[in-house]
Amino acid sequence: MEIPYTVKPRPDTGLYNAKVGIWLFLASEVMLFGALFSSYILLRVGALDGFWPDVATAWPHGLLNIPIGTFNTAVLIISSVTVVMAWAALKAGNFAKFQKFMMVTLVCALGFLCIKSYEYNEKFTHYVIRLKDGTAVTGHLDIDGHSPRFWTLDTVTAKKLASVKVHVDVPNQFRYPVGMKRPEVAHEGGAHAEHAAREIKTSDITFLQAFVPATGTFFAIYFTMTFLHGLHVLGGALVLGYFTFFGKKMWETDPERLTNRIEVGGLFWHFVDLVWIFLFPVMYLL
Amino acid sequence: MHTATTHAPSHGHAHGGAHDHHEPGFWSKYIFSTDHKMIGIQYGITSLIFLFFGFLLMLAMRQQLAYPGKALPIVGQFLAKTLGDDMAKDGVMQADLYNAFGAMHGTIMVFLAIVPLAFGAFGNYVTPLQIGAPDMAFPRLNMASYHLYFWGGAVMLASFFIPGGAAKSGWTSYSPLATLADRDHLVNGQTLWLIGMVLLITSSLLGAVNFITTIIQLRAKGMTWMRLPFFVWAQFVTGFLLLLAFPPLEAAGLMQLADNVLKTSFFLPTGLVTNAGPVPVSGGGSPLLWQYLFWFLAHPEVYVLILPAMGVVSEIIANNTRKPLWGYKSMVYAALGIGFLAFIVWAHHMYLTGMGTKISTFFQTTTMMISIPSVIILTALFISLWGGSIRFNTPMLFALAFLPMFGIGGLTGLPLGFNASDIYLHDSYYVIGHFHYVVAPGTIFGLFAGVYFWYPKATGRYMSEILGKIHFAGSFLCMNLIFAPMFVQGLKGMSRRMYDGGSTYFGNGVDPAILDLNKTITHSAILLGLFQIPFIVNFFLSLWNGKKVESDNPWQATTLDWQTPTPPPHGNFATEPVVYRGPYEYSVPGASKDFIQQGQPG
Amino acid sequence: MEFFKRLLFLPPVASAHGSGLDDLLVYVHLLMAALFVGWLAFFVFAVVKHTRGNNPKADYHGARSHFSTYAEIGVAAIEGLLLLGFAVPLWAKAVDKFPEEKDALVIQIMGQQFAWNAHYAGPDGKWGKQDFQFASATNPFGLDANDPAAKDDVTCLREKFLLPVNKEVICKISSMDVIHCFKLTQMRVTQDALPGMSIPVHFKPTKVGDYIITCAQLCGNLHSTMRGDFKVVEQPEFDKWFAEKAKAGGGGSFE
Amino acid sequence: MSDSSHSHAAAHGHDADHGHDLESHKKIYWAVGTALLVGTVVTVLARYWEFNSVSLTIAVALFIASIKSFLVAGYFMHLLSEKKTIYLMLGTTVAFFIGMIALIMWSDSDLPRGSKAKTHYVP
Ligand code: HEA
Ligand code: HEA
Ligand code: CUA
Ligand SMILES: [Cu+2]
Repeated sequence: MEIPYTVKPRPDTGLYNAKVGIWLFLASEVMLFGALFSSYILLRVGALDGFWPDVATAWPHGLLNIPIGTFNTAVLIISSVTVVMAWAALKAGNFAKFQKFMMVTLVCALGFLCIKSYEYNEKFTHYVIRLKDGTAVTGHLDIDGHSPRFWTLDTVTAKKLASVKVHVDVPNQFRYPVGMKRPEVAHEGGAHAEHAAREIKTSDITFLQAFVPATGTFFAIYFTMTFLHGLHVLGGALVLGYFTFFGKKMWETDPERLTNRIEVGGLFWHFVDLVWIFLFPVMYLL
Repeated sequence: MHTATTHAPSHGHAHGGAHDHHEPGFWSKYIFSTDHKMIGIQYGITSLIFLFFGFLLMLAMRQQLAYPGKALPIVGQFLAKTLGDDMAKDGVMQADLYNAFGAMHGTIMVFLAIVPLAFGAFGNYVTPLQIGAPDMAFPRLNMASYHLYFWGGAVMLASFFIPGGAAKSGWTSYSPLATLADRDHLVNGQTLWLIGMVLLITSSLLGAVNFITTIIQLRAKGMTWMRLPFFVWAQFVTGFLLLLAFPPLEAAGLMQLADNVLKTSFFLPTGLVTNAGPVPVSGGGSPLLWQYLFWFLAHPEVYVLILPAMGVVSEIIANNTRKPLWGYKSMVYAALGIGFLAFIVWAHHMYLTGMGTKISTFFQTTTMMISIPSVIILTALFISLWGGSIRFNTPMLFALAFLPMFGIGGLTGLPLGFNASDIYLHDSYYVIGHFHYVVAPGTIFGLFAGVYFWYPKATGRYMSEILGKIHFAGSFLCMNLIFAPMFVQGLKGMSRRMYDGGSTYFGNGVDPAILDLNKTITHSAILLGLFQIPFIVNFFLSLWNGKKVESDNPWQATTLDWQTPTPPPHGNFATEPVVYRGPYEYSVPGASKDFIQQGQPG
Repeated sequence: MEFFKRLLFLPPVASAHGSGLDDLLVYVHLLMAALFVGWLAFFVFAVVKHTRGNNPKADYHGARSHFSTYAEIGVAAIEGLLLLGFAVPLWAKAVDKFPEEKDALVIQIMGQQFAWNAHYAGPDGKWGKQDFQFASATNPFGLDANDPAAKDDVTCLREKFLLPVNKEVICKISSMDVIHCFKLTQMRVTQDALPGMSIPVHFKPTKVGDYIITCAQLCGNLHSTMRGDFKVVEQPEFDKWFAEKAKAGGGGSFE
Repeated sequence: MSDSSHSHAAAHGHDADHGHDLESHKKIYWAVGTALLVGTVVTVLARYWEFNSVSLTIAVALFIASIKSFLVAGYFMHLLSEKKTIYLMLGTTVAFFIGMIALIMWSDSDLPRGSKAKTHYVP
């Protein structure tokens, strides 16, 4: 006996096997991301009522780059449209058109990942520094003209630097949640000190860390969720890419099967898009 | 049949189509097989070995409990040599080793022994046969599940041998302990535990997708939902439990992994100070978050442990009473009810974390509600005995014993389910007694029954009845001698996870008599081990020596699995089966034989 | 009742609310026993009566009575009764109906690997300033030694502390490192000690004597040896001890 | 449809996929895509509106996100024209999803009287 309904739908359920499978898989993904979103809420509600710029212990607001995030959202949305168009092209029997749409999708996927990496790098070179006098600043280090990644206070002492130059962020560029008192910001230069460079003595520093997962619960959950999401993008792109470039043979022998594969792959892709639709406002905007 | 004709959903392609030979060699036949029966057998052997290994870990612990501070006989020196002085100085089990063995006993028994045996082995072998399918819906995904399981197990085992030893924070791995326990080793037992768990969870998830799809899509013609054998229903519900309950633990596992490796603070609150000084983390996390996510999995998980066993027992009871299951439909609805309620009772493990009245009332109400479907299933099985013509073969003996054993385990869940009485019983040996009654003489007996029952289908030979009955009688006696005294210990106030068997607490209202009980339990456990020898001998010897089956249907059973050739070939059925009736048409009035097979026309 | 409690091996109760809890334990176990015996009797009877020898031809329909439905409804009803009549009220009393802090003795309990510590506000009734920055193995409560209010605080670190008999005690349970579980077997009190949280429990000791706090949550390799000792004494004896302790330097008693 | 040798792919597809139907579907896909982009922009703008309450800001953002996800699931994933089996499966999942989040939030907020969350050094 052969396994039935691998291509043709089963009459009483109206579905072929892989479609049932992918929806079940997506159901489990819903619970996976559901747990992460629950954690997000719990961590956020439980965060200390600290204030910026002590992003390490409080819940920092507005530290992510909104324009870039918006652009990346658009990239994913477009890729979703092209995936569904690619599938429609197969349904219409047009393999060449399918490949074209798919190519756009893949470019979008690659673009998304590149932009995300850029953002990650941006965070890894962005620092929070706490000082002996109890104040704290955030900003980029300036070591020979560029900001290194992943430094800690230990790195600075190990390199025997007597002081570090910091381009301090302007706190006003960040938005405070309504009702939260704006802190008295302790840094010189007032409101016009846009990216004021400041020399800080190593001996004054009690804590120095880049915006890495260990820096605070916000970063921890931000990196975990976006990284997991990124992995999904990568996985989806690999599968779709495989069919784009190596699907011709299946198309010639069993076009309906290929169409189904693309439908299933597309469902996964849309789900990844859907997760981002929630991740974006939750991480960047709120 | 070409395996290439079937594909996994979107993800399965990584595994290529390389194993598509016509003449299967050793590797593709035994290791990279995509045939559900071979995969089922792989699962079965592996998980039985893990079951035995989990038991050996516990024997060492029991020895320590009965004779605290004395060198372990036989293995003591070996452990001292392989694991070092921190773990077994001079062959004496150290506290760290006790905790490591305890955590690994729990983990191995639950995730590497019972679930793979109940779901992976029986589910894989029997489900497609019973629904009249040629294989699972996604054979290569099935193979991937087994391999993930195997590697998950390998990682767990490897963790014994790394510096610091295996995970030692209980199978529950509560943070912050799980994160702080071994912080000076970058790769520690807990890290490997988490990696192993992620592999095992992924394996179970893929398995669940596969099972549910198979049951929905591949039922033979005429196999309507209400004609499914109860075993299949049990597997179906189990599949959903795994599918929806496991992902939160996967998420939690990844977060704890980040806590351990990347030094994040998901589960670490602000202001942690250990005896070594302040913990250098940002803080701001929540230790309870781990528990929420863990128990969101772990409560449904316990029904994963019991439902397949109930399924096996139901099949065997119907077969050996020679009559239909009483109240089949209400059993099905009860199983669905358990599946649903299982997701909303989890916080009964957390009553004493500081719960308010409202939320704990909610959870104890649901906990009481979930006991009702269990009562319904058990009652239906009891009443099924009435009017039967009972054959007492080995599978039936184990199946019958399952009923009161599960009864004791389930009933002792009630005082734990009331939060007020849980105040006294929480984390005592009463809890240990409760769940072992369910999983050990309960589930294990159910699964033993299944092994004896389907062995003739898989091999074409019976297992020996005499050895089987010795195995049964000895196991039944010993299991009760092991677990019944635990209730007494618990009620007398003895806490679990006590390396010294509770001796620190003696003389303070704690009755020293529990020390003697520790000895009783340990001796019974050793005896229990000895009574497994007939089983192991029987299992292997019967492959060559067992009595040959006279037909494809040696137990005169009704379900489709007995309508295949013995052992079933690749593709299972010679011709596509068609189903004409319900699953348990035994002793139909007026029929010429006392059973009518599901696939028999007319 | 006492008879049943002895049958359940319960150690004697030493707190006011404890016997209510034990009552519930007895009722649940009576229900369980009734079910177990009933079902087991049926089971044995059914199995013996319907062996192959006794009953060569099985009955297709089997039992026809509706008794089991009534039994199931009965089980549900009794469970509901125990739930609403006992469990919920007992719990509500335990976690919601706290005595007024002024009428009770309030102490802070801190779990630590691997010991229990107690902290009294001292005769002035004011808690000294506490912060985790000050906390260490020897100062688990993180008391600020320079705070005047801390001077008379009484801390019992890894040593026996006293409680007056027949007076409500409120314990605020917490932990500085990992999760422990504050369990007083004879008092019938259990509460997890969670780092990052402070959770109150209350009870009224009714029997003079020596008791221990056990730890009922796995907390590391010496978990099984983690214990705290306390003694329930008459009020005058307690007052005397307390005054001496406070004078002896209170907040400075650590180190 | 130009590639006649492969047009049977369409003919064998499920649902009612006549070429003409497909054309109208394609239009819908583009429209939905546009709607999604617009929704994104609106969410971002809404953030700068400074509603006078945090919860309103959150509600608006999540409301728009829900609409967007409805569009994706409904049209791109053709959930609106799916089969009963899928609805049952997803219904269950969504119920547990909501249940999980709600119960965790509830558990974390219902503490005994007098408990202090977030810190353990204040009695
Ligand atoms: C397969 C496993 C399994 C099953 C089925 C159950 C079933 C139940 N469990 Fe259990 N439980 C565990 C495994 C299981 N449990 C484990 C592993 C733990 C500990 C985890 C840890 O902390 O490490 C635990 C812990 C645990 C606790 C937490 C205790 C604590 O830590 O303080 C609670 C509390 O409510 C509980 C309750 C229940 C209830 C109410 C049921 C109900 O579903 C039971 C319903 C069944 C019945 C009511 C019996 C019906 C039968 C009859 C009436 C017939 C009787 C017949 C005869 C006697 C012949 N369990
Ligand atoms: C499914 C789950 C399961 C099973 C089956 C068991 C089975 C057993 N368990 Fe365990 N146990 C747990 C899950 C389980 N346990 C968990 C979760 C904990 C808590 C851990 C923690 O604290 O974190 C625990 C803790 C625990 C403790 C408490 C330790 C402590 O708190 O300090 C004890 C004490 O006696 C114990 C004993 C036993 C015994 C004697 C068995 C026996 O019943 C074992 C019986 C098994 C056999 C006899 C082997 C049979 C095998 C074969 C015959 C192999 C044949 C092989 C081939 C044919 C190849 N277990
Ligand atoms: Cu503290 Cu166990
Ligand atoms: Cu449970």
